Amino acid sequence: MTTYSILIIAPLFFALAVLIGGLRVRNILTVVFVLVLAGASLINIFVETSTLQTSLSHSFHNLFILLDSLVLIYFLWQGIIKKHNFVTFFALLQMMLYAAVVFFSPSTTSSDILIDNISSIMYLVINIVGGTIIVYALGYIESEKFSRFKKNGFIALLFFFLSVMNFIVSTNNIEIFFLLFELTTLCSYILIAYRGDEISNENALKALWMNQIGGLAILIALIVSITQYDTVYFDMLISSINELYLLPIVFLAIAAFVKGASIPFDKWLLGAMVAPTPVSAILHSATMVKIAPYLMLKLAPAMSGFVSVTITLIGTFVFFSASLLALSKDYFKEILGLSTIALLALMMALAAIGTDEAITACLVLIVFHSISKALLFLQAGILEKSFNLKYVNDINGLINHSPLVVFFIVVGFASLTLPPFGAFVAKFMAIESIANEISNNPLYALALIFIALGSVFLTLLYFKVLTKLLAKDVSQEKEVHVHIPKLFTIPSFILLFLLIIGIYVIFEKEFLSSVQIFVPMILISVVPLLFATLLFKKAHRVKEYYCGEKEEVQLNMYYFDIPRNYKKVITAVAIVLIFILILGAML
Amino acid sequence: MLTSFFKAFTNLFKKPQTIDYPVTSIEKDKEYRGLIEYGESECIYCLKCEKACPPGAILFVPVENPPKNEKNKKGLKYHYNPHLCIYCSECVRACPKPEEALWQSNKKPPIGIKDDKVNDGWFELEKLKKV
Amino acid sequence: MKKIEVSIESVREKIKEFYDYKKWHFLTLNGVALEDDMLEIQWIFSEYAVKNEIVVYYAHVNCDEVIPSVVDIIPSAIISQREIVDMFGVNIEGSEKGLYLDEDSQQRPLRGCSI
Amino acid sequence: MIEIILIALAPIIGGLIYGLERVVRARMQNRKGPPILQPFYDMLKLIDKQAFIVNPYHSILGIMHFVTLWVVVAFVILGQNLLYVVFLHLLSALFLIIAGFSVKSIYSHIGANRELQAMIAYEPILIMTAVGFYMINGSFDISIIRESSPLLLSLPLVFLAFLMIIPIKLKKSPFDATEAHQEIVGGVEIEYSGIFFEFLYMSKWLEYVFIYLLLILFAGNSQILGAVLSVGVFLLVNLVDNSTARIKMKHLIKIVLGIGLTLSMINLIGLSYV
Amino acid sequence: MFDFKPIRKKSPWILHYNAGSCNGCDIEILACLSPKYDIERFGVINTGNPKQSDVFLVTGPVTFRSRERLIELYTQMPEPKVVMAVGSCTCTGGVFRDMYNVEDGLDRYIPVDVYVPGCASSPELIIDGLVKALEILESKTKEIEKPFKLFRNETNKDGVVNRRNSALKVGEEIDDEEN
Amino acid sequence: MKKTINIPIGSQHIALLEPVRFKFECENEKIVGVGSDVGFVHRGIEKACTTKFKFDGIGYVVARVCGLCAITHSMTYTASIEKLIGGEITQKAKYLRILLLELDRVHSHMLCLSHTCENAGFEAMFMRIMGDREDIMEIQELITGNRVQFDYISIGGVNRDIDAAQAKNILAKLELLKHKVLGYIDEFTNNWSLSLKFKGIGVLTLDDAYRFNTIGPLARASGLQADVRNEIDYLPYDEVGFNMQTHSDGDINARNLVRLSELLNSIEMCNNILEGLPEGEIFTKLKGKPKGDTVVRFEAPRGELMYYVKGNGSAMLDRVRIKTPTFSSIPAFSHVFMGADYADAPAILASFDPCLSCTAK
Ligand code: SF4
Ligand code: SF4
Ligand code: SF4
Ligand code: SF4
Ligand code: SF4
Ligand code: SF4
Ligand code: SF4
Ligand code: SF4
Repeated sequence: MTTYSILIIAPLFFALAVLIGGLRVRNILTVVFVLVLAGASLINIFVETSTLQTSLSHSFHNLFILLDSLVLIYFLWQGIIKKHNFVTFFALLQMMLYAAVVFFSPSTTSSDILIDNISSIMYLVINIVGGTIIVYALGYIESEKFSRFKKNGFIALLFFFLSVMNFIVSTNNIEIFFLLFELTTLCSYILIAYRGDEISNENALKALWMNQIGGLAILIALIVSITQYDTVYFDMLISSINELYLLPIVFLAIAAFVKGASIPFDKWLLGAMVAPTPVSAILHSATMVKIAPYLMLKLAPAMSGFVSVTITLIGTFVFFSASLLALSKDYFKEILGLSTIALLALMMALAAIGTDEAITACLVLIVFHSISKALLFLQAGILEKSFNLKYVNDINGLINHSPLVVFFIVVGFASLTLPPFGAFVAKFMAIESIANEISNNPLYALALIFIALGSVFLTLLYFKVLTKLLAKDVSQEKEVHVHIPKLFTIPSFILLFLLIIGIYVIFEKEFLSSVQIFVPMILISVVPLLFATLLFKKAHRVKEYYCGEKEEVQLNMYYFDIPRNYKKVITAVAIVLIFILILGAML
Repeated sequence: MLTSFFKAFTNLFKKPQTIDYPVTSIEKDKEYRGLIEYGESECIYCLKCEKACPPGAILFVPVENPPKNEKNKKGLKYHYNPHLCIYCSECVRACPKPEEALWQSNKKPPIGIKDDKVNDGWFELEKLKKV
Repeated sequence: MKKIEVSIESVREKIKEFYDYKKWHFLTLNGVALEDDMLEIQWIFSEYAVKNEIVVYYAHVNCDEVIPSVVDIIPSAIISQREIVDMFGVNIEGSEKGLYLDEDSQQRPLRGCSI
Repeated sequence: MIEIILIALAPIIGGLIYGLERVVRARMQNRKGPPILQPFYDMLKLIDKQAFIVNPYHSILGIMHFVTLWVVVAFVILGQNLLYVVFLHLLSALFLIIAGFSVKSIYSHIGANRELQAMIAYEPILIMTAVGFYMINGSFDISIIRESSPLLLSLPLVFLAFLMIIPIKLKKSPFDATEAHQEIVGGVEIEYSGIFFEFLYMSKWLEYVFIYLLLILFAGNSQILGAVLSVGVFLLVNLVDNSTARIKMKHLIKIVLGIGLTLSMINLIGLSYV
Repeated sequence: MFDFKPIRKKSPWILHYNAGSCNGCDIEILACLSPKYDIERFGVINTGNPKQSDVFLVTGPVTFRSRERLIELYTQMPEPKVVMAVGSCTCTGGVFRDMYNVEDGLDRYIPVDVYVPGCASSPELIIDGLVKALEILESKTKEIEKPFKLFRNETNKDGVVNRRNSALKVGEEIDDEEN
Repeated sequence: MKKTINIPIGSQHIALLEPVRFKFECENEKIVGVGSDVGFVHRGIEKACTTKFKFDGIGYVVARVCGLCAITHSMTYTASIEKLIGGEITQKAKYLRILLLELDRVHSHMLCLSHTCENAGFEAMFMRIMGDREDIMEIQELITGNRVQFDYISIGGVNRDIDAAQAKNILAKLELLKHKVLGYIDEFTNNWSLSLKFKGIGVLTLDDAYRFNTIGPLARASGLQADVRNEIDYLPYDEVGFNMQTHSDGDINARNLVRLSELLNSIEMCNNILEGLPEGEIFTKLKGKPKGDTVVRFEAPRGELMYYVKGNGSAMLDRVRIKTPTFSSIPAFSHVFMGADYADAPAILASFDPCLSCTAK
């Protein structure tokens, strides 16, 4: 059996296995399973380096059709019993279109499974980062007030999610892609609603109907592709695409926008915050939303001219506006969420540019974004569980209580913005590749400005959050360290380790020269420490300057009020851009 | 803004307004209210100045070897604290023999340092006075 | 300078009647220590753009009497009331101590009365 | 070899510029001003002072800011990738900002926050400047940019935008709200003292070197133009400093971003058509 | 080792605190910064921040409410430092001597190095005082000079002086044992 | 959890010359609450005036209430005593008193303007005005023998005379200064960065000005026609060309412009006085001890200064009540700060020209 099938099928069994069994057994099993998955993904990238193609048998296809129908029926059912008109309506619409797709399904075939470099990299992200989050979830879920079965079910669902994700990055058949797309929607629906309270349900339904739009877009793309190009396969579609008729590509791109929660489809991802934090972590880093850039990357070779420019513009615009909107937020996870949206949009924009450099940048960003975001979300979970904190403004001088968590948060933010981390390299290459394109189309200058502004806003955002964390008391006596369970911190260490490996990879792949990476790193870390050890002995400790007063002042976070109507304008602009995209592709 | 802009530019080539004190000294007007000076021999020890002085910067304190002056029956010695004086000239106006016994010069008062005991020393004198 | 004596009880009404904020400028609140532990509290006004027109309302009070506040009529009186409280140790409705004096300063320095 | 010497001397050159500037500013204000070596006296004095620390992170971050800035200057001198330099420079600014936030001092926080906001204003323009160079030379490498013919002619609007951010970086009126002595007593530097303040004081010098080095890039391979540019800009910046008041952060961002980005975008689009 | 002492007097940064003066001397300090006197010639910068200052310019007779602030600022200044009492009322209480809310001059609280008389001290006098102060600064050591009142010597375990709590409430005993 | 930030200014702060403490409660940098403490400089002068000093020396003591309007303090106190004792002083003495009062106003306004510029971050303007202010300081030193504490006015007249040569010298300097002031007016109205900093910032409306009983340039900048020089007759202000200067905007810019036009008016008055100085004695010996009580007001640079003096016929007074300009304006200050940006606070503060030293006495 090849590794990909292990990656797809094994998690299903793991899911069943963890359902039963007590706490200890489950924990040990889970850790083992995660190791297996991580190992498999590593083997896949290092051993099986060639591209791999296979087709699945006819009975598989029938099974998929059955599954798909079941999923759609489930959606319909949910829409009806939860009395949600959107969900019902979209489910019905999807059913009709899906019937048409199955009915008209063309006879030409290609391989159903296609594993290339991009897939291999996605495996790594999904299994290693996702696996780490599952380990973390073990500790997290124990502190919730669920029944034993529901707790185990949570872990099982996460494994199932991994399986679906592994499959989705392996498939070449758009029909199967649609099924898996709907399955991720289903998973996220169940996970978001996991707490079962009112807000959870509401947000789950929101996520459902928004993602259904994505499904619809895929179905439309499928129908157009069948009628125009007579194929349901990515590779055939891309190779036979006509520059003048890019409609299927555009609709698939819209599906990507939906999954990537790009503005104006951003509501669902922010709503997903109500779920237990590991869900947010896994949605934001390793799974779900990563479908978006992945899909874009798959479509990249087919994009050209107008579509490429417009998608880049949309992407960079969303990058800029999501960062801007995040500035006014206070809820820690929401800040992280908006920054995910921003970075996903950037990834999509990079994929749409389609030059080699841009694609590399996109991949690098996918990988490092996953690691950093996972790290940050884990800290968000720790904050909730160990400190009962959700709002940034309440985190007063966290460094006095848990330097470790603050360290992880700082590293998380730094790795998203600063050299020599991967996300920085990606941004760097993004600017370079866009700069290259300006001479082709001046509109890229606008995209460049969006990127420049967006990246500054993101930096501002991250450091604004740090405002609250860092203010350290002068007196050491006040420090009260809060104990944090090992299961919470170990996954963070793993992610940190991954980040460091990342730096090495960046060096290895020569994205940056050794001078650029190591000289500053060494100087910046070693010299100050030397000085510090030399100087601290003689130094006196004094209080801060308060104009001679002794009374302490109140420090709080700065937030940047973004006027309400900005949000509306931004959404409107995004919608208009998408319509321009569709219209442009049709004309 | 442009006026300031050009003003700054022309200033660049002008001689600055600064007086390089203390290298170049600044001549004090002869009417400047500087140190209070005392002519011991002319004083009639009426103590009007002491009473008139708002902060009490003039003290006549009994000492063992008083200055020789037939008017000085109580054996007093004149003390003056330039660090307490507010240079208001009220003593001179009160003095029956201004310009001879007491006058205000245009000299700058001296800078004191720690060893001068400008404050503590004066407390001692005040104590003497009270006794 | 016109001095008008009022009783401490009626002072609020009198001032309310009299005070037209566009015509009269409220100067300040003043206290004078009198004999026998009595205080004279003065509310001093001047008229805008008229030469030498000063009106003083005054009331004689005992040291421990509660003095009504006029802040709702004359918002700017708040600070002079606080000053009088500090300097004379009197009790004016709604005015706290401590505008000038710290706990360990000499308290109510201007009050003539003993204790 | 010459580069190594230059790198080693960078702070000293910066100190001299700063000293000269203090004299020039004094003269513009019609007064005599300090000796030209004054910054070095200050520096030596600070070494000799008793040093206070508020907390260790704060002090270390201050030193890191200085070291990073020196590395930035070194990279510019060595002719490294300009875009990388811009981001490394961002890193150094961020160290300062984190340092500002790492003490419980309100002025330090306001200063750090303003520093962050100022970043919104200058960072995009630095990036646009780098991209402008890239579009002409096809490379971000400073050594290549130095070889090319004077870029001022093809990037006049980008140059104007760059001029606008100089006062921000050098803390000059009208864009000196980040330091704003009368409001926040120096902002982030407030809690530093003695030798720790020394590093911040000297990083100000390095900032001068950095800005003037970038400025000279506009002259390409023409050394005369480079000299003219630096002297001209030096005078201009000081004259403007002495004829304007400090404007507020929000005005600063609006003005610099609004005008600067428009100018540089027009310039870049223009380049793509030429 | 390199001798820093001569450098000290070339870069005196000042901190100004008004401990209850009448403003007369304060505006004269401001006038010292003006173009006519321009004390930046001596390298003076008015930092307004005790942690970066060398010369403490105090005006006023130290009112009760200023006391704790005065000490707080004094202890936040790193050594070596000099204290200048500017104006007659700062030296000895001046016209305010014996008033109930002041206590006869600055040197009741902190060690004063230079007394500048005058009411108000003219800029020339202040410059003279500054020159004198710089001479004294040159000869100072880095020993901590204690304020006289409101001060408790706080030593950490490791022998490092803790300045944080040095200013205490009025009335607390001064620990004389170390002296 | 509150989201506001507390930003203190004072008691020691570089933008302040005096100890005063404001605590701004800010949302980001927008001020939503103001707390203040103005009692740092309380020394106990009122008490000392009734226990420590005799009435004829108090003129020099109350001058030390504040160094900036020292002359107004001596003047107001002296006028109260002269009223209680009775007796006229000579016309020449009155003119010389006005001369010094107005010179003091000129230097004080210039200080305020320069300080406002400094706090608005315009160092060059600060230096320029401070440099030009030295001319006035020289004139004052020439006339009185001291730069700040003039101790010029005593009960019965003034302490020194002016001779013709001095008068000529002063006139020439004033002429120069007038041109400089015209230059400032140009700068204050036309500088782009100053208009961002001053126009529409720190507005006090006319109604609020009435309601809070504000005085001095602060009130006049809001359009309140109140100037004590217009409401008294102890000094012949009408004869020397006094004109009330008002503005209607009530913002920092208006305050600056009011001060600038008052500068011109004061210079003009000084010119008139020096050119039409009557002959005669400068001092009349007044006999007697103060008895009874009186309220006397004068216009200090910052507005109305009021003394209430009560005597009992002996050398010790019963009560000296000093009500200083800033003291009256304090309630208005807090009001103006609300809603402003913290970045504007130092400039707004300086534009009030607060003098806490006399507020707390
Ligand atoms: S000048 Fe004034 S303070 Fe000085 S001694 Fe004479 S009366 Fe006393
Ligand atoms: S008033 Fe004159 S004469 Fe009398 S004691 Fe004083 S100095 Fe001597
Ligand atoms: S010495 Fe005189 S002028 Fe100076 S502050 Fe004291 S009282 Fe005022
Ligand atoms: S910093 Fe500004 S306000 Fe302070 S003394 Fe210097 S010039 Fe004056
Ligand atoms: S009175 Fe004016 S000059 Fe003096 S400290 Fe206050 S604002 Fe500054
Ligand atoms: S109002 Fe101000 S300037 Fe005038 S005397 Fe009082 S403190 Fe001095
Ligand atoms: S306002 Fe007060 S401090 Fe200012 S001059 Fe008048 S009395 Fe003096
Ligand atoms: S109003 Fe202004 S001067 Fe008065 S107490 Fe408040 S802040 Fe201080």
